[in-house]
This record gives sequence, C-alpha cells and structure tokens, in this order.
Amino acid sequence: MRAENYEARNHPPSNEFEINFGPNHPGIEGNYALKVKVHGDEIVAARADGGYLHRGFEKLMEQRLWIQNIALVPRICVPDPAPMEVAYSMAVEQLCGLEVPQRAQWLRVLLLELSRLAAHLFTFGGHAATTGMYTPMFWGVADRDLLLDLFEELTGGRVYSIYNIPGGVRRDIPDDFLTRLSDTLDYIDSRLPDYDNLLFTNQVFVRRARDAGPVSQAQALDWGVTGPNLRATGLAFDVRRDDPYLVYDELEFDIPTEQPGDAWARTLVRRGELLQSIRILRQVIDRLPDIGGPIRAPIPNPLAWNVPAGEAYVRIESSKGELSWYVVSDGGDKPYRVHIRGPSSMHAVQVLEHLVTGCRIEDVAQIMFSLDACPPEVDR
Amino acid sequence: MTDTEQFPVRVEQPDRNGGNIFSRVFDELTAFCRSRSLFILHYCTGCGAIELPPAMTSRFDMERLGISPMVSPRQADILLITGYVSVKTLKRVMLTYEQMGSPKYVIGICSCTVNGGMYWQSYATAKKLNDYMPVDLYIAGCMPRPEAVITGLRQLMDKIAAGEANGWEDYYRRYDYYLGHQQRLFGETWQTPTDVIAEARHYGLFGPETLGDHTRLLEQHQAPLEALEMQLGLGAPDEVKA
Amino acid sequence: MSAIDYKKSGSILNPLKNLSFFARPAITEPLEPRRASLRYRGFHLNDWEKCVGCSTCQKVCDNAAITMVKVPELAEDPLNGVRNLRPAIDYGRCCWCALCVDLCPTGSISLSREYVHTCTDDQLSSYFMLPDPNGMHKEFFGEGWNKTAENDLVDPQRQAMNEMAPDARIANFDEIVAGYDRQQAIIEASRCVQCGMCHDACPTHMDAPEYIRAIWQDDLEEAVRQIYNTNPFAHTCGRVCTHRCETACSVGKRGEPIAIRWLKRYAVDAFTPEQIQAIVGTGDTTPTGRQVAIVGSGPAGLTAAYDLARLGHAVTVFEGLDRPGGMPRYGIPEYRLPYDKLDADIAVIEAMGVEIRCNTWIGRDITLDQLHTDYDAVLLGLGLQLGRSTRIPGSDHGGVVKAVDVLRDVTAEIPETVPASAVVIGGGNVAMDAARTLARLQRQVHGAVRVTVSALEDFEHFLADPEEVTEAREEGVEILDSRGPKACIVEDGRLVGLTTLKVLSIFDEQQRFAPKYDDGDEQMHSGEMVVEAIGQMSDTALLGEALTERLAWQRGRLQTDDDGRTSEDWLWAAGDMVRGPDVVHAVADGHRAARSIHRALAEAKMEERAS
Amino acid sequence: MHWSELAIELTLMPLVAFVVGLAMVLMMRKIAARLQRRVGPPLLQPLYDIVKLYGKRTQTSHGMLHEIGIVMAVGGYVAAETLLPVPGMNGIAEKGGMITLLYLTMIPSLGLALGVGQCANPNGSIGISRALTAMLAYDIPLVIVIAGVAIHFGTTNLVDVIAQQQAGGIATWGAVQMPLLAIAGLFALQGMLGKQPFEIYVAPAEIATGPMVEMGGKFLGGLFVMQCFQLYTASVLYVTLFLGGGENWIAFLAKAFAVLVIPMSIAFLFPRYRTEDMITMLWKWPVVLGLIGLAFVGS
Amino acid sequence: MNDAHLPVERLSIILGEVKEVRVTQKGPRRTRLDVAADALPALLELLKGRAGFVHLSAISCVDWPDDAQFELVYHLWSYELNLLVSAHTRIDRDPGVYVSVYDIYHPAGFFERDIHEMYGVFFEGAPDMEKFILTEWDGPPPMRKEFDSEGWVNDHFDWQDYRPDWLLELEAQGGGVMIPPDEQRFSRRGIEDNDDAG
Repeated sequence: MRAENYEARNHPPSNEFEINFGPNHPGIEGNYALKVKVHGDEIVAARADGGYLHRGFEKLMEQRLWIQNIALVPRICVPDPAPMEVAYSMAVEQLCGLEVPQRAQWLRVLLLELSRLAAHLFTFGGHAATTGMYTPMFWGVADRDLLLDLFEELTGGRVYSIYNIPGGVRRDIPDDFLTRLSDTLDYIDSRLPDYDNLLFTNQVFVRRARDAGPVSQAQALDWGVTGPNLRATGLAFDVRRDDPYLVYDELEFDIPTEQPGDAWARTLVRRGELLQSIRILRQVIDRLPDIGGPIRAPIPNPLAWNVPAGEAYVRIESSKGELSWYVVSDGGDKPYRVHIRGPSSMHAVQVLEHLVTGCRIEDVAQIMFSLDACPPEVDR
Repeated sequence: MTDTEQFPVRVEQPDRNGGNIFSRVFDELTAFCRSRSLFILHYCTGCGAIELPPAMTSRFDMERLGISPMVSPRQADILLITGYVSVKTLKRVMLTYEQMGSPKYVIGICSCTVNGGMYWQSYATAKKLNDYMPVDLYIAGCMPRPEAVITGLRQLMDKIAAGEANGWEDYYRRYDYYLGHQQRLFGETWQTPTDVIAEARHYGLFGPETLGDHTRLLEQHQAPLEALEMQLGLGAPDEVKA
Repeated sequence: MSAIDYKKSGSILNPLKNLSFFARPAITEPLEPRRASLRYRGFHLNDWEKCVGCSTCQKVCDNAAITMVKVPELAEDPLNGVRNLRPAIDYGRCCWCALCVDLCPTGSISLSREYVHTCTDDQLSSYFMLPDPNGMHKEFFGEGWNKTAENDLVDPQRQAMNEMAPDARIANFDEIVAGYDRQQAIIEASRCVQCGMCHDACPTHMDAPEYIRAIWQDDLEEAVRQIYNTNPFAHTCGRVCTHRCETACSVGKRGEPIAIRWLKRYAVDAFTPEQIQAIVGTGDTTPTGRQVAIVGSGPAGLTAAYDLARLGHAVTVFEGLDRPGGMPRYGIPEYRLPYDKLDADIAVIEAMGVEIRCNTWIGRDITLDQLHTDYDAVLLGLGLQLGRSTRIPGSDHGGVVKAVDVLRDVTAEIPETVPASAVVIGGGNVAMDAARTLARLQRQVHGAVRVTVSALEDFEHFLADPEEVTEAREEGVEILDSRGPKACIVEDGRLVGLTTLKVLSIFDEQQRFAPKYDDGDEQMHSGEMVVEAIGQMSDTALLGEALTERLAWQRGRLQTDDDGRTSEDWLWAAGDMVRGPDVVHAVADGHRAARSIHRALAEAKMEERAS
Repeated sequence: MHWSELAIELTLMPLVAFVVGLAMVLMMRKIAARLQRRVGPPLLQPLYDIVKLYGKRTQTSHGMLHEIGIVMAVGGYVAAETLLPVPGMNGIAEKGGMITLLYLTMIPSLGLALGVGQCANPNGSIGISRALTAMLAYDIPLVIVIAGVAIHFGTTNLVDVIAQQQAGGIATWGAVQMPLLAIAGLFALQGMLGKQPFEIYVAPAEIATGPMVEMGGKFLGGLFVMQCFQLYTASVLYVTLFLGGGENWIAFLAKAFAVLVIPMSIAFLFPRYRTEDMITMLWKWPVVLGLIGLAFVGS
Repeated sequence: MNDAHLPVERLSIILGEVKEVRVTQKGPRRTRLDVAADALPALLELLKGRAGFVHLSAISCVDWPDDAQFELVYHLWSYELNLLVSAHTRIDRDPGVYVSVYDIYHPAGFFERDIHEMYGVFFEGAPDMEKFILTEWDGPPPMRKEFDSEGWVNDHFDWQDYRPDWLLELEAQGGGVMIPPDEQRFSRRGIEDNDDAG
C-alpha cells in the first residue's frame, strides 16, 4: 500500500516522520503542500511545494488580447480577486496614458475595499477553524456572503466581478446600491461585538495565537514580508498611503500596527483593517453621489487595440500585502510580458518554511492561515 | 499494488430484481441512506472551491441535506473537482480517487472540468476530466453559485437513491481507457499504488475493456512499490542543482 | 469599535455570551435557488431577430467557447449584412465574462439571470448550447447583464471627415473631402470588428476586413495589395463608391458604420501609381498570344482590361472621347472625383500593359465587325451616356438639357454660357451633381447661386445620398421634394422656368411607375435652364442593326449570361449598360467578364491543341 | 434475576444506549447548527451516516489488528453500557461498579490505538498519542471525582449510588452534596468527550482527523457507533454520579440530554488547546477543585 | 542623509557615484535604471546600503528572443524615500546564467527560483534552484517565447465532441457548425500567419 499522504511502515524505526501537509489537508489554505519532517510533535524541516494551482497565467496572458485578459486576471487570487483586476487595468492605463475618470476611481476604491472586507472575514474564519473553532468560519463566510450579494448586484458576479476594464469600470452602481451597502455595513458593524466575544477576546484563542510564528521587524524586512504581516511587526507601511493610487490620498484611514509580529498580532492588525475598510467605505458612500462624470475613459475597439510599447509597474495593497504587476508591451495587441508578484509568494514559501521549522505540528495550519497565504497567487 | 489478500474486499452484488424481499428492502434502505449521507472530500482542486465554504456554512448549509466535508479520501464518498485541475494536482486526484471507497461519486463543477474552461490553452491544466475518471455529475458555471452546487448535489442524491449513479463501476470496466489517458499525460511509467485490475475482479466488474494496450504497458513498466522517498532536498543541495 | 490590546489575554466567559444565539433565528436560505441580481451574468440569451451572425462575439472570446452555427431556416441578406449564422456557446469553456455582450455590435446577445445547469456524463452535450431568447431550459429567468450605454465597447462614432466649408468650396471644383490623416485612419480602422459583412455585400467582394486591418496595423502596402486583389479602381471607389459595404456593416446596426470607403481612399492615396504598380506587380506576364478588344474605357472595361492583361492577354481599349475613364470622368464632377486620381487608377491599369486608344469611336472610326475579325474576343463596356427626357411640354426647347451632357461638357471644358438660374428635374445623385456643378459655375460667373432641384420623391424616400443633399443645400441649392414636372415655360422663345405639381403618389398598386399629381398645387420655378436628370441609357448605335436584332434585350439593357457573355460567343458586355449605373458594380462586372473571357480563350486554346 | 431476563437486559441496554446515543449525536449537531445560525441535519442523519458507512462496498482493512481495534473500541463501550444502570434495568451494574466501568471506558482508546497503529499513518499515530495523552489528562480529575463520589456514598456500586441519591430527592443528589466535585466532573466530562477546548486528537486542521484518517466504510462506521456510545456513557455516568440517575425514563433521558448540552454548547465556542495547555488545564483547576471537594467529602 | 533634498534628488546624488547607469524618471515615484549586467550587484548593494532600498519587490524576467537576450528587472522599494527603482539589465539568452543576489536580498531566492524554472535562467550562488511549481513538468521552460503553449496542449489533450440534439437537427436541415472557434481568434492571427509562412 502506498499513498501520498503517508508511508511509515517501510521506514526503519525512527522518531522522525515525514508528513505531506497537503495538498489535500484541511490545515492548508487552498491546494498547496508543505512537506514537513517531524520529530515527535516538532517540525525539524519543512519544504513548501507549490504548483498545484499553476495555470500559467503569465503565459496565457501573453496569448490573449489586452481586453480578453480582464476575464483572466481575477482568477489569480481567488479569495481576493478585485485587486488583480484593478492592478491590471491600472497597468494598461499607464501604458496607454489613459486618464481614469474620478467616478471610476471611487468605484474602484469601493470594489477594492469591499473585497478586502470579504477577504478578511474569510481569513478570520479560516484561522479560527485551524484552531478547532468552526463557528467563526460559519459566521464569517455567511457574513461575507452578504458582501458577495453586493458584488453580484454591482458587477453581475459573486466572486469574479470582472468589473474593471482598462479605462474605468464597466457599469455604474445600480439604484439604491449605496443604501444597501450602508445597510450591510451597519449589519457587519452590529456583528463585530459577536466576533469580538467569540474570537478576538476568546482566552483560548488568544492563548493559541499568541507567540505562534513570530516574525521580527528585521526578519520581515529581510524576507520581503508585506501587508498586514509586515504591519504586525510594527512598521506602519501601507501602499495605499505611501505610494498612493486611485483616490486613496483623499480618504482618511489609519494604518493599524502591532509590534510582536506573531499570529495574534497579525490577527489584530487584520481586525483593525476590517474596521478601517468599513470606515473607507462609509466615506465612499458619502462622497460618491457628488462625483459625477463618466465611469470609463473611451478606449479603442478592443479587438484592434495596440497598446503603446513600454512598461508599467503597478503596486496595490491587497488584503494579503503588496501586489505588484509588471506589464511590458511591445506595441502589439497582446501583452508582451506580464509578471505578477503576488504578496503571498513571499510569506507562503520562504517565510512559511522558516516559521514552521521548529514549531509544533499543531501550529502549522495556524501559522499558514495567520499569514493569510493565498496559494493561487503563488502558483499563478 | 494492493495486496488483495492483505486488503480483503467484500463483494456483494446488488440484485435489484432477484433475491428475497428482505434483501431487496435492505438494498433499497442502503441506497436511500447512501443518498442521504454524503461526505465530500475536503480537497480544493481549483478556484470553484471558493464557493464551497458558502455552500457548507450557515447561509446555504449543506448539512441539512446530510452532506458534510470529510478530510481523508477513505472517509469520503464524493470527490468534488472544483474547477481546473493542474496536471500536478490531477496525479493527486487520481491517487485520491483510487483510494476512496466504493460507491464513490465524482462531481465536476465549473467549465474547466468539461472542456478546459478558460485555461484551455494552458500547458499546466488537464482539460477533460472524464478522460481520467468517470464523472457522475457536472455543474455548470464559472464558478457555480452555492445554490447551483446544492441543486446539483440534490440531483446526485436522487440519482443515488434510484441506483443510477454508478460511474465508479465504469472505472473498473473501462480501466484501460482511463489508464491510457493518464499515461498520455503523466508518461508511460505512471502507476498508482492501487491494483485496480485486481479490485475489478473482486467487485465482479472485470470486463473486456478492463485490460488492453495500456494495462499491458503498465505491467511492463510496473516497478515494485516502495516507500515514497520524501524529497525534502534539504540534505543534498548539490545534487539538486545538477 | 475599539482596538483590542495585544497584551490582553481575553476572557473565558466572553465566548459564552454567544450562547444567546440559541435564541436567534437561523439565517439559512431556502433550498430552492434564489433569484439572481438584475445584472447577473448567467447563461446566454440571444435575440435572433437582432442577431446578424457577424461572429464578433466569437472573436472576442478567447476561451474559444463560441461556435458559429448555420441555421438554415433563417433568412440571409448579405446586402443588409444579415447572415443565418448564430453563436453557440460551449459551457465547457465559457467564463461568463460577458465581453461578448459588451462587444456585440447589434446588442442581440445578453446574459440571463439563470444559473443552474447540471447534467450527467452522457448528457454532456447539453453544455453546448445555442442561445435563443428563451433561456437555456426554455424558461425565461429574466435578462441579467445586457448591453447598456455604460458597458458598450463598440464605438458608435466614426472619425469625423474633414471637409471644405461651403464657402470655401462653392466657387471651385476642388475636392471637398480632405481624406483621413494617419491618426484618424488608424482609429477608424480600429473600429472594425472584422465581421466580413462588407465583403459579402460588396458587388466585387473586396477584402475589406483584411485591408482595414492592414491599415490599422499601419501596413499600407498590404492594404493596397488587398484592395487591388479585387478592385483596380481603388482611387475612384475610394471616393465615389456607393459603399454597399457600409450599409451592411454590423457596427452600423446601432452606430455609424466603419468609413470603409474613406479608408480605402486613405490607403491608395498614400502611394503614387508607380509605387502601387510595384506593390501589386504585373501578374502573369507570359503572353498568351490572345487579343481582346474592349470598347469603352470606363470601370467595367478597364477592370476587365486589367485582369486580362495580368493574365497575359493583349488588351486594347477603344475610347471614343479624348480621355479614358468613361463615366467617372465625364459623369462625375471633379469636386467629388479629381481627374488626377482617376488618372492614377488608369495609370496603374495601363502599367499592366493595357493599350488605350482614345478618340476612336466604334462605328465611326472602326466597326465592331472589324474588331470581331481582328480580336479573339470583344467586350462592350459602355456607360449610360445618354440622358432620358421627361417629354413634358417645352422640353424640346434648346434651354432644356440633359444632366449627363452638362457634366460631360464641363469635364471636356466645352465653353458654355452659364445660366444665372437653373432648375434641375430629378432627385438622384446625378441631379445633385448637375445642380452642384451649375451652382459652382454660377458662383464663378455670376457670383450668386440660383439652382432649384425638384424631385418626385419626398425626403423620406429620397434617391440621392443624404450627404449629397446636405452639401447641396449648404452650397445654396434649393431642393424641393414631391414635385412632379408639368411643363417647361417658354416665353418669347426664351426659357423662363418650370412648373411643377405636388406629387400624391409615385407608384400605383402594382408598384408600377405611375405618378399622381395634385393639380391644385402648382408652382413655378424660374430658371434660364432646365436640366433633366431623370435617368440615362447607353448609346448602342455602334452595334449596328443586324447585331442589335440578334442580341437579347430587356428593358433597354443588353441581356447577358451571369458572366457577361452575350448570345454572340465572341461578344461580352459589362458595366452600366448591363447592370445600371454604379462604379463598383461595373468593376465587379468587369472582373466577371474578364474571367469568362479568359475561360473561353483557354477553352479555345485547348480545342486548338486538340485539333 | 433469571439468566434469561439478564440476557434480555444485557441485549437491551447497549441497544438503548445506541439509540439514545444517536439522538445525542443529533442533538450535538443541532446545537452546533443553532450556534452557527443554520438549520442543521435532518433527524435521522446520524443513522443514515452509519448505515451508509456499513453499506459501503469497499471496506479497506489494514490488517487483523485494525479490525480488532475497532471491535475493541465498540465492544469496550458495549460492555460499559451493561454496567450503567438505567431505569428498570441494572444489567450487571451491581456486580461491576465504578472501577470496572472506569477501566472499560479506557478500552476503546486502547483498541483504537491498536487499530490505528496498524494503519501506519503518521497522522493517525500522532492522533493516537494525543488521544492517550488526553486520556491521561482527564483521567486524573475523573479518578478524583469518582473516588470522591465513592467515598461520599460509601460504595462503588452504581445501583447503590443511584438509590442513595433518589432517596432524598434533589437534596441528596451528588451535585448538591458535592458541588465542587460536580464541577470538576464537568471538566472531566469535557475531556472524556474530547470536545473543544480539549479536542486535541481529531484536530482536522492539524493532523487530518488523527485516528480516523485511515478509516473508511465500516471502520469509520464503527467509530461513529462508538461516538454514540461515548456520548451516552459519559452523560449517563455523570447523571448517575451527580444527578441521581433516572427515576423513570423521562427523567432519565431529560437529565442525560441536559447534561450533554453543557459540553456541547461550549464545544462550538472555543478552539482547542495545545496538548500541554490541555494537560495543564485539566491537571490544575479540576484537580484542585476535585481535591478540595474530596477533602469536604472526606471530612 | 540630508533631509533638505527631495527623495528623487537624494537618489540621484547616490546614483551619481555609479558609473554607466542610465537613469530615467518615469513618474514621481518611479525611476528606471539601466545598467550593465556586471555592475548590477554592486548597484543593488549601494541602493540597499546607502538609500534604504531594503525591499526587493520583485525580479521580473523578460524574454527578447530577437535580441537573444533576457532582460532582468529588479524592482526595489525604499521605505525611507518611498520610491520605487527598477533596475534593468540584460543578459545573453545563451547560456542564460547570471549571479544570484540572494546575499543582498533574501526574497530573491523565490524570484530567481521562479525565473529558473520558467525561463531556464540559472543563477549562480542561489541557495536553491530546485523546481517549485513545475516539479512534474519535463518540457522546455514554458515562459520562453518559443514555447507554444497552445500547440503543446493540442498535442496532449482531446476536446469534447458535443453532439446535442439541436445540432443534429440543424445538420439534417443543411446547417450546422460553420465557423469553429479556432478559426476566428484574433489573438492567434500573427502566430498562424507566421506558421503559414514558415
């Protein structure tokens, strides 16, 4: 009998087991694997193994027209697709020198923050589930689903909104959308005490999350950690504020930070970001009605669109961290080269290997989820 | 290879028309219970998996249909292929599928399991799931909403209760066909730890198409199974570089 | 909501507060699928009435999910750009991005709010679906994502064409239309969705999608090569073509069609005739030893000459007037088609080895029988150079002239007294040409324009192109619709004007031409000249009586087989005299006749060899 | 008692335990559903699951010990049920008593360890080592509690314990007489059931359901049956020790289910501890409480 | 560092010390540097040490088969200056070997590994050049321009052959599939033309 997930019988007697953590393992986020060598309960060596979700996006995008790629890009990170769309569109706009209308920029912020909110709700649930508490997962996903309803209403799709195209967005908000958005935000607000009671002030959870997978600020910088994971080490850096794009410089929001850089700090940073996202969304609700104008800059016929030769490097703060797109055009109707730097490609590979080594098997899943690793973004 | 002596497989041929009334009632009861209790393997092969958490959790609550996620292939009844399977994943999916206990059901959701979906040009993903394993049900969408998934599962339940979801038998009956496609993709030396041919004999599902050119090829290349060496690559970096 | 201190270790009792959820209801949705949102992207719908089968959806779908399927029961109408193809969607590929909706030129395709489809392995064919207006399972769930002004990716506006202002153009015969510059042409070319409706509708089936794409890629040589595949009158057609292609254009279904004519003009204008000749080459130059005579150097004749010369035949073209070009030269005013552009076309054709003999009237300088004996084949490519008369009282007066004659005289620079005022009878493009030509002359000579056009048709059914009407008005021409000519008024031997009656109807119940007038509504339009522009015919006197007897005729036109061959096996006919007045039809006819002649000559050669 | 009556009782008691256990599993899943704001499984779901698992056509066994292990796991509980008095049936409770029962409840874990060991899955091995650790952890307070009860009532015979409690109504219930031990007993109960925060040996996200990872078909079905018995045993034991057993079936069932509501509600509101935290937890508070309680009892 | 200077100026002062680097200002926070392959590691070291460019955002590889070169782009971010610098360098496509900058930037480990498996560029001195994503791929490095993914796919997979009832009906009437999807794909136009030519 041989199987992927185990084989110990034929091994010489040893205290060391080798375990494939994933790809089919509930403690792994998505379809990803971590091969670990355990001594008793302790992990002595770890090796990340990706590629289970590899689709060859960068190659596919070189084969498709600029416009056709808008359908492709949100698939790169499934739990948080909106930043991918926006980043790709922004890159093409930079190459073409397209000026995106104000209203479209606000709508993009709306989409991005909704997506961040949804992604964080999902992550909390996942993180809690790795510690054996499933109720936050059930709640979080159900509450996220209300946000997906909003996505559906706004963009026509629950998960893959395909809402952005180079030049702007595809549709304006439907009637009364802002009211419903506001209601949903109120509802989420009203749910937050429940989450606090259940998760964020749960002694057992705090005890488990604290000191799990700690990263110091020096390590974080050394390993290229970004996003909430970097902010959990005390560095208040956010692409939205420090390398602003869209209309983030007109919005008020704080950057939550924590010092210790462990799973609990990361969770708290994300909780803070959730609140900030709600705050940003409320500002959007206030400001959007006053911003008129078109939602889309005119673009040429997409079937015959040669984007001027050049390169663009676009950075966006996704819910996982710094998302960058490097897009090169040779003046043709298809991208010449697209390189996607998913934030998880740092913390789901090298950082995860580092953090897992030396910890105990029960914390592996928790560390991975608290880092908010997104395997499809690593595999692309 | 599964040593069939070591892993005895109980064979019971359901005989819907014959048998005494008790065995018929018992068969009906089993079929009914099978349809009312479905364990889905918790394996997110692709992006469609993002719609499974909503389907399983409070908003759409699959458990009211008796469907719950399970962790290991041994425990599961349903292999849910959620969208594209990369070639690398497909190997694991095949191993998983062969390890699942019969009767087992495969559901292909999303476009990608049918004809390659939007990744049809990609060198990394498999295109037609039913080339590699029998599929009982497809759910259309990219990705299907939780409601669609639930509707599909309800249809599967009806089919199981009616004794129609027998795709897994096809895998034994036409093993050569499926193995051929696997070999085409994974290379001639592809082999799995399960002795499907022996199992087919045990289930009484050995048919004229169980064996063929591809199984002969398998026998030629078949290596005695050894423990999977773990490729940590931590010990010998020089070797790796070369 | 306040921040939580990292150092707080939480409480063991707080989670227990959530026991209150025992008293709170479940939020689970019912098992039956909910209705999707108003702009949901579900399965496809396609309005078969609106769909024209242009396959744009197929082109924008790089999942290769769309197959165009022929539905024989649907009507096909190439002239209006309708094919009986409909898209079928492969849900094993589709990703519901709705780009097909956003880019559909007609707006026929949309996505529904239906989203549930399941099937077993043996029903997998149901994943391949031919969308109709009803929905995937014959149940209408409502339209979801559809075409709105917001998400429409088809640009309905064509690039504006620079034209001379009325003041600037009225006093001269300079070309009005400036033509596109490079930027404009590339943008205009980029609007094309490459459906090929234009190709189907064009009488000579020009490869418009190909040359438009070449223009978009800024590869004008390729564009010219594509254009000359099917049309050696590119300069001419780029200016005065009746552009059936633009009528059929699928972008024109909701917006302005692609300016295919102007793009063609842009492409060929970029080169001198020598350059064009170098691009298109000379074809097969091995002489076949066969000789073909072509009567008339209009588009039909010269197109045939071009084709035959490139096939290696020796071609001689006989032209009665002193310059080649036929009706485009003598029937189209210079402000629409400058003579040097026509000369450019003819220069390319001549460069293929075509000999053009001007001032050679068949029947006067040389007889048709002579041609019959001297040449292996003879092609008649006569224009409609004789004007028809209204035959109303007073129309025999010397001041009543035919429009074709006016135009010809202007081209031939035959000096003539320019009337201070004129009335034009007719509502077609020729009437407009005559009126606008007269207007220019009046402006030059008298300084003021006094031209009245009286047309039978009302403006809703006008025969002339709308832009012609607009431009004529801009130039000071007065245009009256629904006026039937009654009589030309002659006072003291001097023509003073035309009286017209209000038209009640033009056709009778059998759709025959039988205008009815309101006798009570009579108007007098003063004019020193009355121009009749109500139709033309060709001068077939050169055939001679005997031949005329032998040939078949229909409604004054020579009857030929589909390829232009008459009942005489040595004689072919093409162009206006067969098809009616239209440059591009004449070109198409020329190609057909040339093919037929070439085939006949080849057959004859085979027979010779056999014998 | 006539041997035939005894035989009937010995058959009926596990059967009753199984049926009640099924209902308890259902209750657990319904409580989870309620707290998670959803509907939850249909009424017969636990039964469907078990019948389905036994009806699977593939029954992959990993060897003799694998099968024996499961038989031991279920059998241990079946035997235990005959030692737990229910209204109208005492089975062999009088002959067994608490101590035997305590031993019997350990057999399933050991059986599982045997069976899982045969599967050679490292996840299973880790799971079993955790399960045994957990057993070690909750056994200390459990032993203290049982000792306390035995001392208090002066007997290890459960029938006597019940009789003594029922003699004076609620006032003589173990819970009233020995509140500290009752609380310590709740901790032990939570640990015995292996529910959060003490659910360390299933832990899907860590060791992929540990002991269950290689179980399919009837083996998994056996574990499901075992779960029914486990819930029943733990609950009835607690009822017997502290809540006066069952005066009649209605009271008995009401108490048995009511007892289970507590661990089940807690289970879905907490994550699991790390192993060492669990041991610390179980060896600290319940033991302290138990010892104090024991001191009261002893005095 | 002198705070009186704007970030961009501070950067240019530092860059002034380096020879043979071409600086292009692409935006308020974007600077492009073009540098020879052998000078790049030193430049990175300088940028990290002197200008606080501690964050290696990404290394992108661009394949230029016409020039027989790979372009490597190192995107660096400075948390102090809030500036992004993209250092471009070109290496020969054959043999496609370059030095690893793992010693300077640890994130390079991942990117170099990625470029190695996708383009076949070997980085000398990298701690780990083992495959990560394409462990079970034995074809050529797929991201190279000459690798035709679609061709490979057509060699290795079959497609569904749908025979729905409506199609059979239409075929009986004389209709049916007229334009299969492959025939009208704009994205393949150039490629197929070349195939024909070749």
